[in-house]
Amino acid sequence: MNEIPISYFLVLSAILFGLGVLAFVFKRNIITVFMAIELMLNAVNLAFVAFDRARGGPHDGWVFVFFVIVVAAAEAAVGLAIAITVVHNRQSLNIERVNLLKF
Amino acid sequence: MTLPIILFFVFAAIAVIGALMMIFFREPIHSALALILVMVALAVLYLLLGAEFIAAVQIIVYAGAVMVLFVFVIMLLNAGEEERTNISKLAHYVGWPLGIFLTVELVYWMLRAPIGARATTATIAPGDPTRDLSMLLFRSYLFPFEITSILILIALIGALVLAKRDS
Amino acid sequence: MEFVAQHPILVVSLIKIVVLLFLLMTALAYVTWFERKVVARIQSRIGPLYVGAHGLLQPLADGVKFLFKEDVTPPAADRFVYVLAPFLALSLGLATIALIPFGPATIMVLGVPTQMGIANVSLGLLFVFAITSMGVYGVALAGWSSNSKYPLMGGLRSSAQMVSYEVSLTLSVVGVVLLAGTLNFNDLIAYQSGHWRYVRFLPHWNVIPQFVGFLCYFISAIAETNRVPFDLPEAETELVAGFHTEYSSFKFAMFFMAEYANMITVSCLATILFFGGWLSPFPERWTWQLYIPGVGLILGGILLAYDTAMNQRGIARIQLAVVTIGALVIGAACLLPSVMPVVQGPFWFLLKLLGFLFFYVWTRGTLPRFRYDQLMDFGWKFLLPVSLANLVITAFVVMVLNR
Amino acid sequence: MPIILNNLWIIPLLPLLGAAINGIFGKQWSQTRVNVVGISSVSLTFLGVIELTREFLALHSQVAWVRSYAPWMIAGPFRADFNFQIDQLTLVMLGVVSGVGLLIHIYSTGYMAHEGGYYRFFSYLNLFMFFMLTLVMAGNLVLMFVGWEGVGLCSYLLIGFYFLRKSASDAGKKAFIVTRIGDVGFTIGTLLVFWTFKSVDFTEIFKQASGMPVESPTYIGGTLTVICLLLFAGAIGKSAQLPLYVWLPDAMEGPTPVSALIHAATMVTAGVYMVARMHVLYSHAPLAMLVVAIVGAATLFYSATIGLVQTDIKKVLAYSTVSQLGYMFLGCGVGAYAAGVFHLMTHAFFKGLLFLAAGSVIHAMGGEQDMRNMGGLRKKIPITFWTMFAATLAIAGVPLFSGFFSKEAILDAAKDGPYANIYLWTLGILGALLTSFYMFRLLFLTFFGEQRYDEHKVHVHESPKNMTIPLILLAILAVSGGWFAAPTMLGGPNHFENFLRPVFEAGAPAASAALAENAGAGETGGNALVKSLLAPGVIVALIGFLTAWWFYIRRPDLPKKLAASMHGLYTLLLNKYYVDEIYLAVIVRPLLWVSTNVLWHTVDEKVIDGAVNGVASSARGIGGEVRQIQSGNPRSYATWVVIGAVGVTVLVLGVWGMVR
Repeated sequence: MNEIPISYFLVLSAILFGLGVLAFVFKRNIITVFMAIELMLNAVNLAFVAFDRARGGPHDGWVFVFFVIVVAAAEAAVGLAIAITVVHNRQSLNIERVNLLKF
Repeated sequence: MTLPIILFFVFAAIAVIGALMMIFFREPIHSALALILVMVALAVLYLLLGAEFIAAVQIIVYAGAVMVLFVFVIMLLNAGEEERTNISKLAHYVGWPLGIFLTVELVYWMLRAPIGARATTATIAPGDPTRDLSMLLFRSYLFPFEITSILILIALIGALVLAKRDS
Repeated sequence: MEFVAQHPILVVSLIKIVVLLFLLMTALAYVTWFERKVVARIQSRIGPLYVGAHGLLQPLADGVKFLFKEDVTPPAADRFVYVLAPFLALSLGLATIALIPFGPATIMVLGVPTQMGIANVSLGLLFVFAITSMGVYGVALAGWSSNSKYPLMGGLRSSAQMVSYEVSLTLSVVGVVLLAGTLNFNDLIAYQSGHWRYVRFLPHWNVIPQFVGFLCYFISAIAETNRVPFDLPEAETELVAGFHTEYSSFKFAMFFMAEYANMITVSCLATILFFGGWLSPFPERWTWQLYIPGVGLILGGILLAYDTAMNQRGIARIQLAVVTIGALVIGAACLLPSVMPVVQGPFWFLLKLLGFLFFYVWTRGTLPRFRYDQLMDFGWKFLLPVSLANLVITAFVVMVLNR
Repeated sequence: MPIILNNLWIIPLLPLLGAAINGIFGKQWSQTRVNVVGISSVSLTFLGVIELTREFLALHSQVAWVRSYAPWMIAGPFRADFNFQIDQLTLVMLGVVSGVGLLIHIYSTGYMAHEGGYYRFFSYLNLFMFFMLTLVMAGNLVLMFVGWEGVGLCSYLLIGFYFLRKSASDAGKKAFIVTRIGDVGFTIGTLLVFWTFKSVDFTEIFKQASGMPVESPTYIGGTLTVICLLLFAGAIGKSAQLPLYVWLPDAMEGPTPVSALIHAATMVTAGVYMVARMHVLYSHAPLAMLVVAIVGAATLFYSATIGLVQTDIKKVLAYSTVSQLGYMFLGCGVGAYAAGVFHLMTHAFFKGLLFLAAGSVIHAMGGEQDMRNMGGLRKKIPITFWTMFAATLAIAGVPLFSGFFSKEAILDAAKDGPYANIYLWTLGILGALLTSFYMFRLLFLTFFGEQRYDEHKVHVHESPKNMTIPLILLAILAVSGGWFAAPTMLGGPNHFENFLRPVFEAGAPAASAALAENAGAGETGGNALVKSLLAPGVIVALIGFLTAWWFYIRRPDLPKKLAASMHGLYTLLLNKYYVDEIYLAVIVRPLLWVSTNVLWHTVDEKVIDGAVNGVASSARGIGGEVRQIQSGNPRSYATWVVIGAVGVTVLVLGVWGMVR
């Protein structure tokens, strides 16, 4: 009963990824920037699962998704810790105000 | 027009709309909620793709843990509306169009991907997929798995050290 | 229209959902009544009495009251989230029930064979955890959005508590999963059928090998549902009412129901994982056990009838009479050979469920509240290691036995 | 089971170890311990060489024994290994180097006892031994070049041993640089050899070369000729021949043992060894041989004339060394390689002895080197006197002494060898005359006549045992070192040449024929005896002796008169034909001027520094502009990332078309 063409999922993942990129460029809030990254990772995961489904057989694709999720979790933990310290030091969440490291 | 396709379109729409909301909401917490929505929708899509385990993990880890962390941090820092500054001219004038261009391009190539034509009914591996996954994870991918565990540990310590107050 | 005809599953599921939702709502309402009664007895009071016989209509009254109270929203609140939170909490609380199988028998609905319970997911347990893990949001968002001190504290506390106890909750269950080698509820229950080889009278339930796991599970379950003695989020004496301080009328009710729904979910889970779900404790060959539900109900009916006749007056007597007749009729129905096998599963299931609920109430009646740091220490430094050790040992044993 | 033959590396390694140990730890050590290390390493080497000789002779092999230990340079077709080659020639050299080297080490323990930097001296000396042995044993040109340069380095270090003395350090530099001029030729020669034979291994080279035709003696363009001339340029530098001899006299600034070991016995003979080693090529390039012979003859006469008037005892010996080297080259040049090598050996003995004895004299005189302030030391330091007397007789070519045989062999070859050339022979005879004259002059001035020094200032004393014993041993060698060839006096065979025949016959038809004819010079014994005893060499030696006696014993006032009478010539000789001055004016000054004004002030300061600074400043300028990119604003960075992503995707997917 399951006859959705893979390309649907791929296109969706592409769109989501692009939106993630847009958010990545557009958002000013450190935390939301991280969210943008998470969004991109999710899009990639979708692509992985779709490919895995398309080729059938052993589910290596899922394994990769699994690893991506793990890495994303780690990244979020550290990144948010960094965000906290940044806010403590700069009293601002706006990444455009965190610009001492220049020239 | 069958049930799965309808479901797909519904949840794809939810995902895309959620992502857009995430971009356009000013309150970080709203963005977070929008992102959670996207993730849940994606979980459903995974179900449509027959990846039940991944769907569950997606919800448990992403929606249940990572995003909770985000929400926590937002609460902790009491992040208010983000100020739409445009100090970076580059991002303002180049970032946007390029991002859109990238999206369009990716969609184009994904449409041209040779694999795309294949329907999801292609082949379903016999047996319990979750069991196969565990076999893969603990047999062929054992080493990366252990590495990721170490990575998690390191991340844990790093987060502790970073977020700890000096006093 | 023919689309629906193509997919009868939709209709069937819809019907089942409606029915179950109705039952569950009532159950929730009457669990509150049950709790108040029991706590009252524990504290040697009588409890609700005046609204209906034995205050049987009290829940109804409460519901009406909640509905018609003024719905106050603090001006500083973040409206969207403020409204979203209770819906989130309640819907998530109810959603889990969809995965719980109440009985084995496949019943025909519109000629479509389905089982008691809405969905039979191959990874049911995992999905239950998925949904419960989302449960944090309700609390946290509620606490944050109402934009005042106490709710925020409560929200942070309870979400922290839920997150940290979720870990040990999950870990304590993994032992069972290892034993049964599956995540599907039906398979889990099927694994527990039968009796132990040497001690024939003991049912082959997971409590016996996984007793430590069970303890860990139940303790963290209580914490997960923010119940006494872990009810710090709504510790009246410290933070007025925790995360739902600012919530009034029906939103408050939603949180309330959500809490009880979670209780029920968790208890169902305990039943399924450790107490053999719908299985009866008696061996198959004791055929008379089939009569237990019917007979039990009829006896209860007789008891009620006596009560009605002796010490009820006026409208209460009529109400009670209705209940009595209902009980008798259902009991009689349960004795019909066609119905009898169907009833067995749900009966035992509900019985065990009731036991757990009683246990909940009991702890609430007796135990004092933890201090916050004690709670966290207990969760991280005692419960987690213990459940981990349990997991490791179980895994080892399973490995040894399977070779 | 030959031990050393299979582990040739032991022999050069021992001195290297000694050098390393002394160089690293010696500073803190006592002299005795330094002695133990230095001497024992060399003596072990000596024993090793003896054992090696025994094993090699046991083989009775007519071909060279080559062992390769490790690949060293491999670049395309070019390949140079650490491979050692052993044949009779090598054995002779090894014997000379290790034997004389050992004696001189022992001598040094006495001579250097009161000098600073004792450990340094011995470390250098051992290092020199290492390089010299490498040079001698090398199985290919490149490795040989390593030894070649290494000994040059050690010579530099040891000449400038008293580096606090400016003259010493200058002399060191001079030696190094002048030698370098020749080495340029050597290097090019090596390259040319590889270019010609596609290999640098001696065996391979000789195999191919012996097949090639003998080139014309008039045409200079022949490949082999060019190669030989280039290599010979290196030899000129190393062995102090005309016109590059100038460094050797200055090298006398070094300690006397160094002069003995490096600048008399071993290093300076490396050129001769090289020519002998490459004899196959030379014997195929008659023109080159002629050049070698001419240069040798010219040098021997020229430097002998300078030696006549020198007053510094070591300078005299230095010039005589140059002229003796000239003899060796003459020998090689006329195709009597064996004779050349023979003279090399005997010269190592008597000249080493002469230097050591001179050192002993200087030691006795407390550092005095000017012969005019000596005299009458005969009684004071008898051992030194007698040993030196023996050496003088040897170098003067008095019959039965070692020098006699080798020099006669060379002169014979020059007179009636295959490449005989009567003019060169004449020069050789004249050289012999001068040699005997200035050597006896030195002897008389030093040991006879009335003493011309102040008894109270210098307290003359015989040297300690560890100096005299090497003297005696060397004296014995200097006397008997030539007796291999003794049978020739009775028309018998020349054992030395027979010993070396397998080497020099290899692929060199002309030379070997000459040797055969030479060795089998079979007249009747009586004739041969008379012939050799009345050989012009002997006669001129006698004349030289008599003139010297007449001038410096009988009529000591005569030299002054003579010098006064032919003043111009005298000053000319005294100032060594003003060669140094000429070089200074013609080469050094212009070179200095060019390097100062053109290379330094123009090329270096303007061009190179300008380029470097320009690069730096331009980099700074660009950086100053580009660094604006690093605005510190993460959003801009994010945008850059996006730009990169777009670029990559467009490139990979669109341009390269990874997806089709």
